[in-house]
Amino acid sequence: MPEPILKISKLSAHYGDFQALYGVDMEVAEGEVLAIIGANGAGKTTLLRSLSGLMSNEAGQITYRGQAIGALRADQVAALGIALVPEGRQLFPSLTVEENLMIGGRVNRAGPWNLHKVYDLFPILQERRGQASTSLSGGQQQMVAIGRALMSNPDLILFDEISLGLAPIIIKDIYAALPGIVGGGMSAVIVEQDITKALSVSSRVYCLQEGRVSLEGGSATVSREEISRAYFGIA
Amino acid sequence: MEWLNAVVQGTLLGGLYALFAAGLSLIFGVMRLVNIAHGDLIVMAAYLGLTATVVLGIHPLVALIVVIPAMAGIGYVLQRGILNRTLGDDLLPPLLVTFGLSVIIQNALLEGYTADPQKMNAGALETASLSVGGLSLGILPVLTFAVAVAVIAGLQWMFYHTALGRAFRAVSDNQDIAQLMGLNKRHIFGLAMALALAVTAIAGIFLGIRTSFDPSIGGGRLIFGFEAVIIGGLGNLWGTLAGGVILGVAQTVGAKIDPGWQVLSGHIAFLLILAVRPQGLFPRVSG
Amino acid sequence: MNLDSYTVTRGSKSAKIAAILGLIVIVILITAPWWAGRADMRLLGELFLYLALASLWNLMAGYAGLVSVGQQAYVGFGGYMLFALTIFGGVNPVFAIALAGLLGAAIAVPVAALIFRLRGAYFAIGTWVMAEVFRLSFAQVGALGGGSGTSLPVGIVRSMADGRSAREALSYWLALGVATLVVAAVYLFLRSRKGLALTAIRDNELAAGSLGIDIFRTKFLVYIVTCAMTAMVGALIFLQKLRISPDAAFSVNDWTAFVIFIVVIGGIGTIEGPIIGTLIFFALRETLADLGTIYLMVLGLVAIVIMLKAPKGIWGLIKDRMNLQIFPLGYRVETPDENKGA
Amino acid sequence: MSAILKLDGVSKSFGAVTVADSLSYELQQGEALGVIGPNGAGKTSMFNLITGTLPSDSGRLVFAGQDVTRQSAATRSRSGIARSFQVPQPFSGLTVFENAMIAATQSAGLTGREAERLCLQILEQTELLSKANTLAGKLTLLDRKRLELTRALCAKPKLLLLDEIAGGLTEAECTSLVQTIKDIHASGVSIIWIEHVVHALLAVVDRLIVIDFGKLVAQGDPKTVMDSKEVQEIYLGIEADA
Amino acid sequence: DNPVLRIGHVSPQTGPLASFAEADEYILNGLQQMFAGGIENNGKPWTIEVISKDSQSNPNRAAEVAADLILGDEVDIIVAASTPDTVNPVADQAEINEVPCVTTDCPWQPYFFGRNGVPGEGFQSTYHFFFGIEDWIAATLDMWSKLDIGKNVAGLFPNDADGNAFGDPETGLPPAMTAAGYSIVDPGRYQPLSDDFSNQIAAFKEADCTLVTGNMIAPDFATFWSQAAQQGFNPKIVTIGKALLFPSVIEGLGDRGDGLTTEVWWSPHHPFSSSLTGTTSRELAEGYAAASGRPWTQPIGFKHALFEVVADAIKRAEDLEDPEAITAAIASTDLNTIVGPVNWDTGPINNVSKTPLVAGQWQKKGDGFELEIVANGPASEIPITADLVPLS
Ligand SMILES: Nc1ncnc2c1ncn2[C@@H]1O[C@H](COP(=O)(O)OP(=O)(O)OP(=O)(O)O)[C@@H](O)[C@H]1O
Ligand SMILES: Nc1ncnc2c1ncn2[C@@H]1O[C@H](COP(=O)(O)OP(=O)(O)OP(=O)(O)O)[C@@H](O)[C@H]1O
Ligand SMILES: [Mg+2]
Ligand SMILES: [Mg+2]
Repeated sequence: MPEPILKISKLSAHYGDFQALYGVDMEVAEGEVLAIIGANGAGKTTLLRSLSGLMSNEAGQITYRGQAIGALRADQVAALGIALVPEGRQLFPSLTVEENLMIGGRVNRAGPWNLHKVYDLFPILQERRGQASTSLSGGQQQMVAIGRALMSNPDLILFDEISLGLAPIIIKDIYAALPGIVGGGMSAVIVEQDITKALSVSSRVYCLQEGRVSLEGGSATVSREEISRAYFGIA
Repeated sequence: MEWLNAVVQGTLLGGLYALFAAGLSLIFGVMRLVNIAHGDLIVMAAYLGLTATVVLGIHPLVALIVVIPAMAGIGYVLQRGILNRTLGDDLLPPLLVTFGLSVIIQNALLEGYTADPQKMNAGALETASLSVGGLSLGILPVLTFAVAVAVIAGLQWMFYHTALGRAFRAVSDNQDIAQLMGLNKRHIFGLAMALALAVTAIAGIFLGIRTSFDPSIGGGRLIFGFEAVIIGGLGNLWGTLAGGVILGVAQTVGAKIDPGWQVLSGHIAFLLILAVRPQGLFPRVSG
Repeated sequence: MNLDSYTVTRGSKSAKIAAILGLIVIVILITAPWWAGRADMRLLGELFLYLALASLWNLMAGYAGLVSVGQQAYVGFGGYMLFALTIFGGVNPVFAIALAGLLGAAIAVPVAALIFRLRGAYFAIGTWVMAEVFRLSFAQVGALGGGSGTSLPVGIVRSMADGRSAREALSYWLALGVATLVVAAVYLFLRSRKGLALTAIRDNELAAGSLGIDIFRTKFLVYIVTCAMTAMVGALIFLQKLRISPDAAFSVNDWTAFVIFIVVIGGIGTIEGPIIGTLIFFALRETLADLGTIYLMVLGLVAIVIMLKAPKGIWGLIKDRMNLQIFPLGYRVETPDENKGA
Repeated sequence: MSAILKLDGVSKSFGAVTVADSLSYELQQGEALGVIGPNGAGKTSMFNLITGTLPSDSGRLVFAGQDVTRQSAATRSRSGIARSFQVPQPFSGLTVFENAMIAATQSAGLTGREAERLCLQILEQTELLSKANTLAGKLTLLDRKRLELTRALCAKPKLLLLDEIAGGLTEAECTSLVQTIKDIHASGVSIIWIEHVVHALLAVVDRLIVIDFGKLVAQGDPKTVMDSKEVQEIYLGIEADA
Repeated sequence: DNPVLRIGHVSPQTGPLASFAEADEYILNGLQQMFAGGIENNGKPWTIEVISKDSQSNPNRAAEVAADLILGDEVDIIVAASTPDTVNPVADQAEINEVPCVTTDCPWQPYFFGRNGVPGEGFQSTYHFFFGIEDWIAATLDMWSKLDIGKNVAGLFPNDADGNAFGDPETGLPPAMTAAGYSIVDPGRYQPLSDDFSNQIAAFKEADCTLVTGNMIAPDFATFWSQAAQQGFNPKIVTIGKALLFPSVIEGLGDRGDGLTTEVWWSPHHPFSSSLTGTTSRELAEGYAAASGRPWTQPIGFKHALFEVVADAIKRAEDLEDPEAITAAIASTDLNTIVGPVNWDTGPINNVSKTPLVAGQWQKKGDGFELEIVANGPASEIPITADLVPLS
């Protein structure tokens, strides 16, 4: 396995009194696509928020390209080249489609992605560029969310629930675009409810249960039983 | 004719209120910050202007060149040093902290400048007037109104046509996600406060030319500012101008009926509007 | 397992000790006219009134989430009602205080109907504007001195009790009585079924609504009761001040800003907070007030520092460190083992 | 049997997203109904519409013979509709017991010892009794879900709405949960249960409905529905692929 | 050790009224030195201790500190000065607590009627000396009579203690001006700190007013005065109470301050001297100006006189241990102070003694403004120092 681009050890996270992550260990290799699965509330979103600096990490270490980033703010993490496509799309409602994309470009790292490339990837967005982002359909909004993250030319992109709430056809479109996105050597972490999809695009998979890693393995090699045991904790 | 005069004078007065309110509207819109110290900051700007005119011997309007950057700097430092830490879902921390600031500013001004009423001398500008259709319009109120319109147009343009404006809107929509886009919200908030206090500087200078001021008059002006913001609707700058004008006209028309009703009728207009439209007249549509 | 071996209690040991201590303190305070100097009694009287105002504001803002910056409307209203009822109605001042409370409730109903349409910051500003409307309206009432204000005729004050010391004692007891009444009422209310509902609303409105709690009605009730009692306190305040004017009666600084300061410094959303906050506020005032501007700047600074460093207030700090509870609101389930041990 | 709940053309949308598209069905007194559908289909939203936390755009809701369309959530709760939240909504500053007491006093309208007794009973049933004095904010996710169920039961409901309470349970826990719900059902309470853990659901419910894009796309006997083409396509699509 | 007599002093040292109290320190320091040896009463020296408290320009606070002084510091006499907002709450507390009280710097009508005083009955423990509105009217009318500039008067009265007293339709300016042959336009009481006077100005223009009078606070006057210019309202004489007392306000108005007129209750030209020190008015004013580097202001003399009256009463009281004896001594005062004679037996109403009042005009002298006395009809002992000049 090549040198990990991201290494997490003993990561915990709290919402007030409630502990959502308990000492999570994880690694992402350069250029790989990693899948994270787990039931509702398992802590997947919490993990991605911790990685991107949106939550303070009281315990544990996050190392990105050899640099400890656990204490950095989200904007500083973004500047280092980690981008998050958040759960539920979370576009800026008072910005137009193009403004949403341009906000993403603020991080301003060198790389292949720019407005043109994003419009090439999702041509429909060019048609809707001046529209309020809220007036788009769910799938188009997801495209904007992905495009917005790409605009910062990240080295590591995190997708939270990439297909949640989208019609099957749109899910197909998005997954079809995925190779084009991560193709250029970008590493990716994908949180996905649809286990089959998750396994099909990733090289390795982690399963979270109740804030702990309950399974880690190669996507091609883990068995259905292992997954369902890890997923539901069924002994 | 007298009624028309009342309405016209009220509209011009509304310009002054809109100037008080524009800065409030900006920070209320961007970071939901209820700034109790805003009125005192306006008065502080007036004192800075006074000092500049006395020390440098310049016209109050020229003093803007000094006061605007000074207030902007103070705003940035204030926001990053203190106010950023009070932001969140809870209304109380910013309320109490800005109340504390208000008390401190008021009393510091009192220590520094005494309680004597002061006024800035703008020479002929104060008394000049032009006659339009039988109405006598003071140049100063007309200028105030024009500046208010210009400030609001400028803010509006900045808000919707510049990268900074985009950043303001993004942070106000969703702070977390904006951070993910590389925006440092603390810096953005600092800039918003700097901009708000730059507007405050203009408001303070015009207030200081229009009337005499002392360290205690901020509070009374603050409430008009809030009213204008709320009447206009959250985050809508043109709405804020409309709110100011509605207040001004309500006051002068009320005063026409009975001078005792001047301030009261402004407040009543505010309450009536809210009774009918609790979101204000022109709330920004949000998704 | 037998459920009968479980018992549910609503107290704690520290609370029992505190209750006994509290009773002793109250008894000692009741006897103050026999041992305290006039100035001390006056200071205590004022402290009690601020304690009452702070507890009421805390109930409203800390429990019902109604952050009002316009409670001076009811303080002033109560004061003016005292003056009107005694001067024009010939009502006995003590009786007038109670009546002022009723009138306060009556005026709070239409006010609430209007301002309850507003949320959060809008609500706060709305209450403030409302208080200004009260101030400016009373300034229009010539019979009560208009903008100049008026003094309570000495004869009315003298009619309260024979002699100066009897009068001062009465006025002291009224203040102590109102403060005790308010704190006790807030405590009992919060322990009641409605109080439980209020705490639930504060924690989670969505769940509260789904569990049968009428959020609007509960808040409305709290608002009306708070305003009525605030009006009573206001009547008492101006019975001490002897003079009322719109600016003094409806002063946002004196009756709301300082009260918010007290509650937040002490610890909002706890019954103990306002008590501690009142003590701190008076300690600061008594030691520093003669410094004038400096005192006020110190006050502002304290507000800022506490808010930034200890947002749960002084009581919050104490509670977190020592797990103390003086006014137990909650329920405790005692397990069979604990029962055996006890 | 008479209908305890009737949805008649209930619709709701958020801008472009339609979460309830003219939903119509009846729930019989004492019936247990299962609800399945993909993520974001509008299942939770349907509960929000039934309980009144979400006002409907159009349509009519009848509960126990009464039109409740315009009633507040609180009123509906007091007349016997209780729910658990998919994302637990505890009163974090209160203890587990106090959380239960709120349901017992505010919704069921009990007082004093009677309320306390009911709470203790239910807490025992949901295996939370040992945590009665714990602050709800400190509970683990699993216990939060148990608390959701506890509170709903303490409200003494006629109609119980359960939103994904089995997710993340161990097999043993799941079995005991199924037993608990069966007991509740047996005591005459009508139940609607949203659940992704289908085998748990099938152990309890009499009937199954499938929701997709806010529309009722299939309903009927659980076995038949599970085998239907719609469900194969939209819900178990993953399995079909595999 | 000598017995100690405590004097409580309440004044607005901070807040919007602070200008009234700016000379406090100077006066109190002077007194401290003078009282260092104590005051003799019945052959026995008493140490005098003055405890000064700040009302923060807030009537609530004034009542509070007065009660503190009375109950806490157990002062034997309480004094207060500067506007009804300070004087009335303090006097009310003194009255109810039966502590001797002397006050000044507030026209007597808002003092007496504002406290619900009943003519013929008056108050038990509280005494006040200053001018009355009738004096203000007399001084003003005398000044106006020096020029023939029309009879239509614009009246501006706020809805505050002073404004209501000055604008009172029975005892205020309007009936007196009408009786003197003027016709007054009074649009009604406005709320202090108004931002707009255009309605009033329109009414004044409509009625062709050439005279303006009233009682205002400084910020309101400033607003009114520049709006008047903008809207082409150019009266010949403006005589306003309270707002135009202080040089700093006039300076703030720039050239527009030149020629404004106001009442003069005390000035360096007043031919009186202190009963305590023999200091003349001029010496007191110059002493203050030299010590503070600021121009003299009118309250200086009255603050000094307040303590003259108190010291005199202390000397004469039959028994300083008995508040009633002190009150009696105050009541029987007959003293020539630095602001003129004070004697409660000759007052217009119970508990009130009047001091002379003249009219003055701010006239530009070099860089600054001087308050010149331009009319002295009611008090001819005070010399006229300049001629009245109408506004251009
Ligand atoms: N803001 C919050 N406050 C309190 N608890 C929270 C908050 N956000 C999430 N949680 C809780 O933390 C736990 C983990 O949540 P998280 O969102 O990480 O789960 P997830 O695996 O992403 O679930 P899903 O599949 O539903 O998105 C859940 O129990 C959730 O209820
Ligand atoms: N208040 C709201 N505003 C806007 N959209 C909403 C709101 N509430 C829900 N939605 C959207 O409605 C859709 C249906 O949500 P709902 O929670 O009902 O789904 P669900 O069927 O319960 O899904 P899951 O199985 O994931 O719980 C989702 O796309 C959601 O984002
Ligand atoms: Mg998630
Ligand atoms: Mg759901």
